[in-house]
Formats: sequence, C-alpha cells, structure tokens
Amino acid sequence: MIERFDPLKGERLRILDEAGEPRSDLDPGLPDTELRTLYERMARTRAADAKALKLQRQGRLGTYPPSRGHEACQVGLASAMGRDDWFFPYFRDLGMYITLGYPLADYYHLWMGNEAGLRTPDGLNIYPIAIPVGSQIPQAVGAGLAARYRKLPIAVVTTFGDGATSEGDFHEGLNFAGVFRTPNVFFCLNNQFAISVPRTRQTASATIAQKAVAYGFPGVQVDGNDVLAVFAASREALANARIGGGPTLIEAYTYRMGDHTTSDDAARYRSKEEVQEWERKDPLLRFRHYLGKKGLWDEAYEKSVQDEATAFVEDAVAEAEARPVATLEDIFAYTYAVTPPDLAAQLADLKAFAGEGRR
Amino acid sequence: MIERFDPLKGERLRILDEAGEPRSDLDPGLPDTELRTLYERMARTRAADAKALKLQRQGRLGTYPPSRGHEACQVGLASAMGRDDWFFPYFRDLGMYITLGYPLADYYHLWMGNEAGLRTPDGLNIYPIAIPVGSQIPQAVGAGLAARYRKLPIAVVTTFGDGATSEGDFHEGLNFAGVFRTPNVFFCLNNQFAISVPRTRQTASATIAQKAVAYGFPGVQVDGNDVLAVFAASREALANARIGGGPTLIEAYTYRMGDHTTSDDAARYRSKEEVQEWERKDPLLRFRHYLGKKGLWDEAYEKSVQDEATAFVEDAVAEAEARPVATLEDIFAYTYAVTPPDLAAQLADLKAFAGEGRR
Amino acid sequence: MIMTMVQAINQALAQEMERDDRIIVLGEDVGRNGGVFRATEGLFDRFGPDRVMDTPLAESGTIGASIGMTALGLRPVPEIQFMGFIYPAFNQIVSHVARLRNRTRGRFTVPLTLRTPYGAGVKALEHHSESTEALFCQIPGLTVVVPSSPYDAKGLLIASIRSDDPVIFLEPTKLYRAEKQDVPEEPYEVPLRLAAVVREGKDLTIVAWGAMVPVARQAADAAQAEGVGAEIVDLRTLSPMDRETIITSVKKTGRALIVHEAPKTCGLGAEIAATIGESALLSLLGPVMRVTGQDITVPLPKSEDRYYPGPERVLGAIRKLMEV
Amino acid sequence: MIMTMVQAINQALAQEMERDDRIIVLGEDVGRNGGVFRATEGLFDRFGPDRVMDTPLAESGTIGASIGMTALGLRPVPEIQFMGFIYPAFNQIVSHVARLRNRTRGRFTVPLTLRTPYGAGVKALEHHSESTEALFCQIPGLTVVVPSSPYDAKGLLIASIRSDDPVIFLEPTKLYRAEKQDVPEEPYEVPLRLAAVVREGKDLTIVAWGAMVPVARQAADAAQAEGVGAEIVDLRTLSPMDRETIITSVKKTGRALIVHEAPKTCGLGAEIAATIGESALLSLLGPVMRVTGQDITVPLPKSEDRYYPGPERVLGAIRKLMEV
Ligand SMILES: Cc1ncc(C[n+]2csc(CCOP(=O)(O)OP(=O)(O)O)c2C)c(N)n1
Ligand SMILES: Cc1ncc(C[n+]2csc(CCOP(=O)(O)OP(=O)(O)O)c2C)c(N)n1
Ligand SMILES: [Mg+2]
Ligand SMILES: [Mg+2]
Repeated sequence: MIERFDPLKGERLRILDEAGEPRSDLDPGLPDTELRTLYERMARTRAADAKALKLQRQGRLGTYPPSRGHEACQVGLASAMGRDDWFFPYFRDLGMYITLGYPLADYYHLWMGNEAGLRTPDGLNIYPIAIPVGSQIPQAVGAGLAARYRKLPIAVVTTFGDGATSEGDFHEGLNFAGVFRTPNVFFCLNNQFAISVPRTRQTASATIAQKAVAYGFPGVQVDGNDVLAVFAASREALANARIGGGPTLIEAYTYRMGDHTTSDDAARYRSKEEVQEWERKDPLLRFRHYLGKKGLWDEAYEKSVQDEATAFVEDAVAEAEARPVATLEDIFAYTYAVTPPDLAAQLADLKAFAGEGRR
Repeated sequence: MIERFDPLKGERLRILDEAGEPRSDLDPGLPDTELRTLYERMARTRAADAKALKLQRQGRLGTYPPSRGHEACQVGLASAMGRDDWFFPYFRDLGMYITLGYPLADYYHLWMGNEAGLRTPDGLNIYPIAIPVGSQIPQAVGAGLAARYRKLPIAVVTTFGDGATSEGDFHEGLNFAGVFRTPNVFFCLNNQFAISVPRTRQTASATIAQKAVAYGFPGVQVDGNDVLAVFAASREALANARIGGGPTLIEAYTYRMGDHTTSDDAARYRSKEEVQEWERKDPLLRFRHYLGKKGLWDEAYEKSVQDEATAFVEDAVAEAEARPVATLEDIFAYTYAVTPPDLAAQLADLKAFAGEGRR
Repeated sequence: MIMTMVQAINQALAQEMERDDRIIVLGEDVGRNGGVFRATEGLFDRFGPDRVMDTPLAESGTIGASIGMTALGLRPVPEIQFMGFIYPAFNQIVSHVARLRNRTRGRFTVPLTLRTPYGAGVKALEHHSESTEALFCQIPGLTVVVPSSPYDAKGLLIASIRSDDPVIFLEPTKLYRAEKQDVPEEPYEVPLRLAAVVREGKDLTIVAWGAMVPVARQAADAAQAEGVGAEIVDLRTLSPMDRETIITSVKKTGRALIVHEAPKTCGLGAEIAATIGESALLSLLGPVMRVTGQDITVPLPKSEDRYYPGPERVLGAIRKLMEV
Repeated sequence: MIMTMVQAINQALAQEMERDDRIIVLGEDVGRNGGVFRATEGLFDRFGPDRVMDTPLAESGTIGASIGMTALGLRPVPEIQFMGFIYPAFNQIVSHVARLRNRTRGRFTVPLTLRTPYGAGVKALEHHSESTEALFCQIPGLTVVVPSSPYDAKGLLIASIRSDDPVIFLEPTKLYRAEKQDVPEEPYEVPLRLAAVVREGKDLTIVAWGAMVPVARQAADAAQAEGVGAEIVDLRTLSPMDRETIITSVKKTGRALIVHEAPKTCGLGAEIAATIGESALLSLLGPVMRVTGQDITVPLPKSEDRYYPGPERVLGAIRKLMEV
C-alpha cells in the first residue's frame, strides 16, 4: 500500500476523511473490538496528557511537552507494533507509552523529575527518552543491526519530530539503515513546528517522506490525524522490516495542538485561526465519527471510555505521588557497574549535609 | 541544462564520450584558447601531483592524498569560478588550487608539514583545507549566507568526496542551504571510494545527486572525467547561484586512480582490472582526443605543455624547500589575537630547550 | 536602569547590533520567539530576519554556518539553546572555531560569540543543567566567559562580541532573573581575561564564577559572623585564565577554596588548584579545597539541589580550611 | 610471542571475538582493509562482514549504532579512525554512552569499547595527533584507558571489552610499532582502575601514561646517572583514577612531576596535581610540576617534535624539582 503513495508526487495516504468516511480499498479491516481499543487508547492518552498539564500548573510535575493532536500517530503506530519489537522514543510519545503498556505512574514520575521513574520495566523493549533531538535515531538503527545479526524477526521503531530531521543524526542513522537494510521504521511526527520554527523554515523539501530518496528506501506521507492510516502504514512497514525487507520512513502529517512545552507560549508564533482549523481535524473526533457510522460509538460508550480513562489516570497519579524521592545512594549507584572509591567518598561527604534542599 | 538530467531517472550529463567525441547540443562553446587552458591546467595538475608523490617517497613531503583521475573535476569546476567566488576545499583538491592561482609552493609547503605554508595569500578567497570530513560544508553555507546578506553577486563552492555525504555535516549544511536558498554549489567528487569503503556501501541511494531531493534544490550527476561536462554544469550552477537562484548539488562521477593517501595500499580492497578499466577513461586522454579532433593538439604542443608543467612544478618545489621551518614564535603567535601571559611563558620555557628535534 | 541579567544581555545584543551591522544573531527560536529565555526578544522585529535568523534544528550546522559567515567579515552571535545541546557542534568548535586563526596564520579569524544558557536552575529535563565549561577551557584558541551579575553580563558580552577571538559565553540560567541591578544605559565593556575581587577578606580566598558567586557570598557572609574574612575572586573569564589575581589573593590569605557546579574530576577547579600549587605553595597554610558538583550525571529536578554546592557546603569547607 | 602493540591489540580482538559472539567490531575501514593501522587485520576474513563491519563515514552514526546494539545484548567495539575525528560523535558519547546506565537505573548498560589511535607519532596532517583524553576523563560514567606496552595493551583491551562499563580505549600511535615485547598467547586481563609503578625510585614520582611512559623512563635513566631515583607511575586507567597509587608514591618520594602530551591547561595533569595537593600536601618538598604539550593547536609534522615533552624537558624538570 505504501508504494502507491509517492511523496514526490505530493500523494498522502489517508483512509478516513474529516467526516470519518473511510476509503474502502484501504481500510485495514480491523475487528470491532480492535477498533474500539484504538479509540480507548486515544482517549486514555488525551486524558493522561490533560492531567499532566494540570499537574504541571499545580507544581506537581515539571516542564512537560503535551501530546494533544498526536493521539492517532502514537496509538496507530504503537498498536501496530508487536511485543518483541523495540521502541526508541523521543520526548513527546505519551500515547506510545500507554499503548505499549508502560506504567503511566512511571512515566509521570519521570516528568516529575524523580530518578525513581527512570527504569523501563523489565520485559518492555523501550529505550529511555532521548532529550537531545534526533540522537536516538542512530541508536534505533544499531538495535536494528543487532536484530538482524541475531536473526530476530522483529522491527525497531523510532519516533521524532519534523525538527529532528535537520539534525545530522537523522541523516547518519537513516543512511546506515539504507546501507545495511536494517529492520527499522522511522516515524516522523511532522507537527508543523519545532518549538517556534515552522516546518517550511525547517527544510525546503516539499515533504519529509521524500527524504527517504536520499537513503534508498521507501518513504510515505500519511495523514497523522487518521488513526487507521497511521495503523495501516505502520503495520505494513513493520511487517516488511520483520521479514528483511528493509527500512521505511513514515511521515505523519499532523499538528501540535498545544504549546511546545509548559514553558512555551505558542501564541507568540502562530495564529489562533490556524490552531482552530486543526481543531476540526481532531483525530479523536474523526475516529468517533467513523465508529459512530459503524454503530460502535454512542454517548453511553463515550461515558464509559471517559470514566475508565479518568480512573486509569488518577490511579497513576496517586501511585506516582506516593513514591518517595530517590535517595542519595540511588543517585550515586548507577554511574558505574562498581562504584569507584572516589565516588563513594563523595557520597559520604554529601551525606554529611543530607536532607532536603540545596546545601 | 542541469534540469534536463534527472538523477532519479539515472541520467548523467556527459558532453565528451570516451573517444573525445562531443555532443554538440551541450558543448559549452569555449574559444580555442580557453580549451587549451583547460588542458594545460589539467596537465599541470597531473605533473604537480606526480611530483608530490615522488617527494613523499623521498621523505621530502608528508602523507599526501593524490588527485590523479580528478583533473577534469578540479579544473572544470575551478575554471568556471570567478575571482570573487569563494572556495571551501576538502583535502584532495590540487587542481582547484592550481587553477584558482594558489601558489603551488605554498600548497606543497602545507603537505610538507610546515606551518609557514598555511596562510592563504591575500586576495584569494580560499578557506583552509578541512581535514575532518564534511566539516567545511556548513561553513560554505555560512559564507553563502553572508554573501546573500551583503548582496554580493557571488557563489560559494565547496568540494567533498562520496564518503563525506554520510556525515551529519553534509546533511545539516545542505538543509540550511535549501532553507535559506544560499548561493552555494556543492560539488561531490564521487570517486567510488572512501579509503577502502566502496560507494555502494557508503549509501544505498542510487546516486549522490538525488540526495538533493531531500533539500528542495536541484542535483545533477555529471561525468567527472569529462572536463567539458564538469565545466558546463559548474558554470550553470554558479551563474544560477550568483543571481539568487539557490544552491545546486553536482555529483561528479569519477574514480580515484591512486591510493587514498601515501599511507594507503588500494590493492588491498580493489582489483587491478577495475583500475585498468578506469585508466581508459582518463580525463586528460579524453580531452586530448577532443582537442586533437579540433586541431588543437599535436605532439609539439604536448611537449611544450609538459615542459611548462615541469618547470612550474620544479620552481614550486625549489621555492617550498628553500623556506625555513616555522619558528617557535610563529607556532605560538596565532592562538589568540593577543597572546595571553601563560602562553608567552610557555614559549619562553620551551625556548630554553630550543633547537631541532624532540626535547 | 534596574534590570535582570537576561535584560542586560538583551540590551547588549541590541546595542551592538545597532552599532555594527556585521553582527548577526542566529539559532533555534531566537527570531520571532525571542529565544526560550527571551534573551533575543525584540531583536527580530527591530533588525529583521536577515540579522536575527531562526535556524533549522542543527547545532553543528549553526556553528559551521557561523564560521563561514566570518570568512566574509560578519560577526555572528549564535545561540545554542542549552549547554546540554552544544555537543553536536563540538567538532565545529574544537576543530575549526578554535583553530582557524592558527591554521591560516591569522588570515582568517573567527570572531564569533557563542551564547548558551549554562548550569542548573531551570529544573527542566535531563541535559538542561549542564556546566561543562572545562571541556572548552582546555581548547587553545577559545575564550570562555561566565558573568555573575547583570552589570558584568552586559559588559562582558559587549567585550566578547567586540573581541576578535571566538568566545564561548556561558549564561547561568539560575541568575537570568535572580537579581536585578542598576545597569548603565550606554554600552560599555567589562574587560575580558580579568578576574574581579568581588569581596575582600584576609583569611581565605574563594574562587568562583557564575551562579556560584552568590553562593560563595552567602557562605562568606555566614563565615564573617564567625569571624572569618573570606575574599571572593569572581573569575569571569575562565580561559585564558587570570592566574595573577588568584595567586595574589591566595598569597595574601594563605588558604584557597574553589567552588564550581561541574563535577569535581577534571573540572576547572583542578586547573586552579594546580596553578595555586605551582605558584603559591609556600604561602599555603593548608590544602586547596574544592567544593563542586558530584562526579555523576546531574540528577533530575527533584534531586538537583542535592547535587550542586550550596552555601552550607561552602561554609563547611570554610570551617575545615580554617582549622588548619 | 614477541609482538608489537598493534599486534597485541589485534590478538586481543581476535581472541575476544572468538570467545564471545556478542562482540562486533565496526568502524571506517576496519573490515576488508584491516584498519588504517592494521589493528583489525584478518578479522574480516575470520569473522565475516556481520561481525567486522565497515561503516559509512559517520562517527556519530557509528557510536549511536553501537549504543543501539547494546540494547539487544551485543558488545560492540567501534573504532574511530583517529582521536581527532571523535568529536562528531561527542554528543553520543557524552549524552548517551556515559549516561544510559544511570538514566535507566541499570536496566540498560553500554558495554562498548571505543578504540581510537591517540597522540602524536604518525606525523600526518593536522588532527592526527590529538591527545584530548581530559575531555573524556571529566565525563562521569566513562572509563578511559591508555596502554603503554604491548603486554598491557592486550590485557587492558581484554579487560575493557569484558567490562560492563563503556571504555574509551586510547592507543598511542607512537607506540603501535615502537617496541616489541613478549606477550602471552592466552587471553589475560590487566585490571582496570589500577595504576602500575613501572620503575621504583625514592627521590621523586613521575606520573605518566601512554607514549610518555617511555619518555619518562629515558629521563629517569638519565637522572639515575646524576644520582636521582625517579619512580614512575603508569596511570593506565585515567578515569576513574587510581589516586591511591599516586598518593602512596608521592608520600614516599615527596616530589611529583606529571608528564602528558595534551596541552597543560585543564589537562589531566591538573587533576593529578590537585589530588596530590589535596591528599599529600604535607609530604611535598616542593611544588608539583607539569611537563606537557603547549596550550596551542598541535603544530604540523615538521614542528610536532618541538611541541611534545621529550626526555630532555622531563630531565630539566627533574633537575628543577631536585633543587628544592
Ligand atoms: C540537540 C538538541 N537541540 C535542541 C534541543 C531543544 N529542543 C527541544 S525540543 C525542540 C524542538 C523539537 O521539534 P520537533 O523535532 O519538530 O519535535 P516536536 O517538539 O515538534 O514534537 C528543541 C529545539 C534539544 N532538545 N536537543
Ligand atoms: C570526520 C573524519 N572522519 C574520518 C576521517 C579519516 N578519513 C580521511 S579521508 C577519509 C575518506 C574520505 O572519503 P571521501 O569523502 O570519499 O573522499 P576521497 O578521499 O575519496 O576523496 C577518511 C575516512 C577524517 N578525515 N575525518
Ligand atoms: Mg515538530
Ligand atoms: Mg571518495
């Protein structure tokens, strides 16, 4: 399916139009329960995101990059992944984490600035969030190389923004992937901004998908607010990767509905009208229309979904806030496999001044 | 003309075939004297290159990267440049230096490992050789930005190898150039190898020229052993840059005839047959055929060209070898605009141990 | 006018750009957005997009492009959004910015001023609290500057921009809005390569810079109450270092304490301690002490405060020093 | 077997790869070409292209990919062709290699061994003589190792590859073929984090590593002729540093001299001098001295020898030290 949409011809893969009407030749044909699962994951993601913003305003959580508008990208991609696939995230991936089963309490913990939330639970193939933009991309390729070397039938996914495509690491990573035909799926959330810099000032290529031409593998642009399109493209790219078909670049065309982070004020650099226009393309709304047409959505269902999402989120907050802050020992414990004497001495010195607050 | 050759369709711009037969619709129509100048520059380049290798074997010059096979690329490109254009070189650019009028003695001096050869003569717009691969590319773009800002009708040229296209700096530079439509000409000498790594293992894209698709400006592949093709493509790209038409990526398809450097042994990683095949495509030979057909070349002319080249080279060697090695003062003088006291003290200390050899 | 450090920086940029049209500000979000700390606020409207350039998200590209601008006589002032994101540009800085003057025997110089927020204070994510100044202090050719007050920030930034050498100008995020000060309206230079004795004392010397200067002051005030007179040397230019001012002070007091945010091992404190040992050994009444960040990655915000030196740890060190 | 350092390194790689199929060698020209110094010679033929990978020309990509390999349990041994070309990978090293264990509370570790030729000696172009080890010694989480003999090279490299921490393994180009030594055929480890007293003496302590160890030896032999007994501490692991061995030696001799190739300012010598000042001040008979490269860019080959410490400069320092 991916090959039918050539970014050089300006083609974009979309299954649902804004009214939720599907293109039947492309519909991935998911069973009803799975369709509802997609919706529920998106709803959870939105609820968890809204809660993080609220916690931040209350001083209970640190600087936070909201995900609103990206639910279809994140849930569509993660839902297509298998348990054995690997994921190399960036910093705006809430729906990925929720869908892949990362405990939300741990995720909140991290953004609360507590070391205790840093450890990916065993059994989850999720690398830690990369804050330096683009730096996770060559790492994902290395994991792909390792998978190939070990003959594992898995795919390795990495996500990043439109801004990240300007970094050298994007280029070096994708070039490696092309040369070694690694089982990677490169998923760009093109949300039109890198903080204040609009996509058109980020790169002069008409699409991001077409950058794959430079690396000798396919690239496709999908409607990032259409969860079915994201799911279908991801599923195909992942399957292709797993069977040794090489990497794919997916550009999800979407919009960052919120500020860049809670420290940002997007009103400084973009118009209300633009934001409003994208409100109409809301991925949840669109999918709700689709489910409605299929008789899978009504008000009662919506209420149950929202209630469940609220409970899910509140439980996570309670759990995260109940955990103590990391101890000094914990902060010093993971610099080396075996802590050298110097460092042990520093810890001992510091404990002489222990307690809360800067000393 | 550049637009007529689409790298995505596998098209390559060539004017002279291997027998020196021109494609008349593309012939740049240079006057006879200029044609001969092209040849003479190539001959000088080859002579100067051979001499450097000889000097190296005799211990009179350090590690050296030979240029043989690249004379058409270097002379074709540099001959299309104007006096006010800027050049950001890489390390295998002998013919560029010769054509642009850089004193050969200075150039030898540098490869002799003597600081005294480091200063680009005033009036020549040539930045120093960049050894870290690809690092000069964003610099060339910055010069392009400055030219644009100052409204100078000039172009900025940078050269690099096929290997360099894998570096992040290649990507970051070209992406900047696309966004700001800088007056740059990016000239890749695709000589099929980065030391031992063949072009096919360097990147999976079918051509290097097509990488321009990722940056929103034109890319073209030219026959790098055809000096007229290189000249014509360069002239067009340069003219376009100078009038604000934006950047161009030129891939010159060629072959590194010698070892990577005098420390390398290319026989370890490529076959004699391959090298011999390329011997037949020798850029000087091909152009000689062409000149011959036009009645511009005969044995007598050849002899005068060779004699002149030899004299040119020998003068440069004599001049370079006559110069003393840099003084200690000179070595310390250019770290800061005003030397700090610490450094002055280090110099004084060191002078207490002055003289030749390691102390 | 009474202003914060970030306002002083903003004013310095505006005035220098006004004076000299070779000065170009560039970086991620420095234009329309005015910088994530608002240090470049208003410059875009005033000087336009050709002089206040929002760059693509590419640090190596930004510094590389800045270098190239200098070839044609411009004087770029690139911003790296946080010091933790300077590493992708490390090759351009070490291999080129620092060396081009030498590589061309002075034909090409790189009079750029690279500004970047530095050190702890914003309590943001990992990588937003870096103080790796020693990485740059060991690179010949670079000048490394850290202001500790609005007044110095303006004067040092103007001096840096006017300097023909490349300057890494590190702005302590903690101090951006911590303190207001009366800053002269007209442009002025605070000379580079000159440390300042910002507090006099006879019993010991504290060497500090940036956000550690106020910390040292607090500790010194507390020590005063215990009858100990601490002299504070604010290094200001970290490299090339003003060793003379340090040595003069230590020769006077006989005791030395260095305070910095960076990890201890191979921090700039090591060089200062080594210098004191080389040049003032006979004046020393006791070992030179270092109060520093720990030899670990900066912890996340909730634990950040436990990592950096605060007045209590500095005071503890003062007491220990005074025991000998 | 009698062998050079580069042969010892080659043997260590081959034996470890034989033992453990999680070990992957990768880098520019390490495959068919066997590395520009032939350190990986024969490995490609023996272990094939999946385990001896010629990478595209991209240092950040190579180190980034190495990191990603560790996620799936591999133990990569990337090569950077010269230390002067490590800077493009600096972000991956500082932001990730060093920090991933901490960032994941030990879930993910990065047991890679980054090998790179280091220091002066080949008289090639600019950037081919770098000794910027102090850049890495200040990054918590990294282990920095420099061998000074074929025997140590083999044992330290094996220990590095087996270590669960990331190691920056710096190979002095000057010593690759300078000296041959009897090296045991079987694999063995020389323990990390342990300095070696490679020459005993009672009058002063010289701390050195890599190519400066033979230089120190020459100077020490010359000093012996003048009746001065110099003890030499070969640091071997530069970080985490074996401060104890240094301090013990200095406490015995009362005099300390540090010799390194890197520029003086903020070189590792500063940290060593600071450590001695902190922990052995009362034993010192005179100032700790540093004999180092100069605070300038390494000159081109013709002047290279005038830049680095040689036996004469070291001997000069010994004489000065003995005056006090
Ligand atoms: C190397 C690096 N440079 C700068 C930053 C600061 N920064 C954080 S997010 C961001 C913009 C990212 O934009 P994009 O890649 O489009 O992702 P988005 O935030 O839109 O999801 C910037 C500049 C960083 N984290 N890392
Ligand atoms: C950043 C960096 N990495 C590695 C090297 C070592 N090196 C020098 S030249 C070279 C290969 C360059 O290949 P290419 O770009 O194709 O240019 P060519 O030598 O073929 O002209 C390498 C790996 C370097 N100089 N810089
Ligand atoms: Mg974005
Ligand atoms: Mg090449």
